[in-house]
Amino acid sequence: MIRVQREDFDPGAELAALTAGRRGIGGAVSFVGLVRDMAEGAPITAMTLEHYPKMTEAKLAEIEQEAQRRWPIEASLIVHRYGRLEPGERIVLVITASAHRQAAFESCAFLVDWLKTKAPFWKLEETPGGTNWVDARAADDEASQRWQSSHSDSAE
Amino acid sequence: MIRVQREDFDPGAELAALTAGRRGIGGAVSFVGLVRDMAEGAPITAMTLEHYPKMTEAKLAEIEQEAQRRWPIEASLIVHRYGRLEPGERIVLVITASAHRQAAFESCAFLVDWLKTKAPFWKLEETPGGTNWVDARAADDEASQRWQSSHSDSAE
Amino acid sequence: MRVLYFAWLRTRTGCAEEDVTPPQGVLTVASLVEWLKQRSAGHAKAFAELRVVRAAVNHEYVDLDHPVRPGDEIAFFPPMTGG
Amino acid sequence: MRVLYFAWLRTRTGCAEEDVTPPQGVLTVASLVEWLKQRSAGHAKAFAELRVVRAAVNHEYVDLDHPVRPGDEIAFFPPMTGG
Repeated sequence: MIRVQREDFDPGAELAALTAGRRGIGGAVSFVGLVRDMAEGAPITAMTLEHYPKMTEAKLAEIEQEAQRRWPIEASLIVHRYGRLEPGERIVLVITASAHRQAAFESCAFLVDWLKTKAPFWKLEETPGGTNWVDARAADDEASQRWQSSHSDSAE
Repeated sequence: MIRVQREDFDPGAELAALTAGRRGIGGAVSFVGLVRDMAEGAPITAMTLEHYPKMTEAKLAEIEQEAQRRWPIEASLIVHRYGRLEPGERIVLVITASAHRQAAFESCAFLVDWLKTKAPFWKLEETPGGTNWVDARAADDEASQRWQSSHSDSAE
Repeated sequence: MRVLYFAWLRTRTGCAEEDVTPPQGVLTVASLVEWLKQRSAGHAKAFAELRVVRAAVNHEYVDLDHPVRPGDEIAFFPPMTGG
Repeated sequence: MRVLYFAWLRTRTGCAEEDVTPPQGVLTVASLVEWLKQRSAGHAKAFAELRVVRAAVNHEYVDLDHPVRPGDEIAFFPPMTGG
């Protein structure tokens, strides 16, 4: 399941709803991304997430389908916020649940890595010295690329 | 933080409490282990977790300290239940939070892997055909051993 | 064609969306970019460093040699930084 | 010494905890096991397959050659299956 929203989300309620009644689930892994008050040593006062509404949900659904193709996932959820957020606020929630923990851990890490480089979101940081658009990190490209394989072209 | 308890826990409330006010956290990874209704193709009606009370908290604390030594963790929590649980019920919660998501993912997976082989818990399954003690899985030993290094002796 | 700009491409062009009718010779994303650069100093600045510009045509990521046609929705943006 | 049994070692011995006073020659976990096996058929069965028996002395995991002393708490259990 995919949701793109301005509002906050409740990670515990989402997890409970996703796993309810699915008794083949042995492990559920959740990732919550939060706005930090520092980036590369400089203070951050707020972060605004811009996105491409007509494209965002479709791209997130493609990424989720790719994870379901690669791992035996019983249930999954991506919730991504947009708009202006302050330090400590939640940005993104990714949950994957599977019979076995390894599939849940790997697929959740995969989704987060691919989100960062393949979903049409851009971050504007506010700092005491002004605003600046966050540069894509080379480390995120590398994290995303470690999941590449000959089978992954469909989600490109 | 470590807790060993008979009662259920609320993963969302635990996550919120653990990350509250810690604005250096960029990502929090949670693992929830659940009782499945099947094990190796056979139906499970309940699962009883036995543990060694005088040893459990100390061993979990050692494992948590080892994770904190290996990764830059801002906050972590292990909650492990004991007693009789039915399919769909939560068994264990592991949360790790860090400035960066990779440390959070790796340290959470590490804690879950080590829990399985180093914390003094034993599972008794109830099936329609009777009860049986769950065998340690060779796969869990392998998962635990992938984290071995020359530095890890202290937590053995 | 409808052209959309995101993040610093939007702030540099001063424009989130615009309808454009490029001349017939504009057949690819790359030639559209060259034509858009002439619209304003802001457009020229937005496309000054193509290495950090990504494009989508009709909601699919594409390379600069991808064809563009009347009626297409073309978006320009920097590398994504979601999650 | 206090001896504790967990999981199927508890069900086979029929005992969760017992205080024992082994003879002076019992100086290691291994020799304690040999001595405990003589207490009952259940004890003998519990320790029949030592490959799948683990031990702790005073709350630390140990090998079978670890020393035991009067006053120690010695626990026997199968490989752990938590998480």
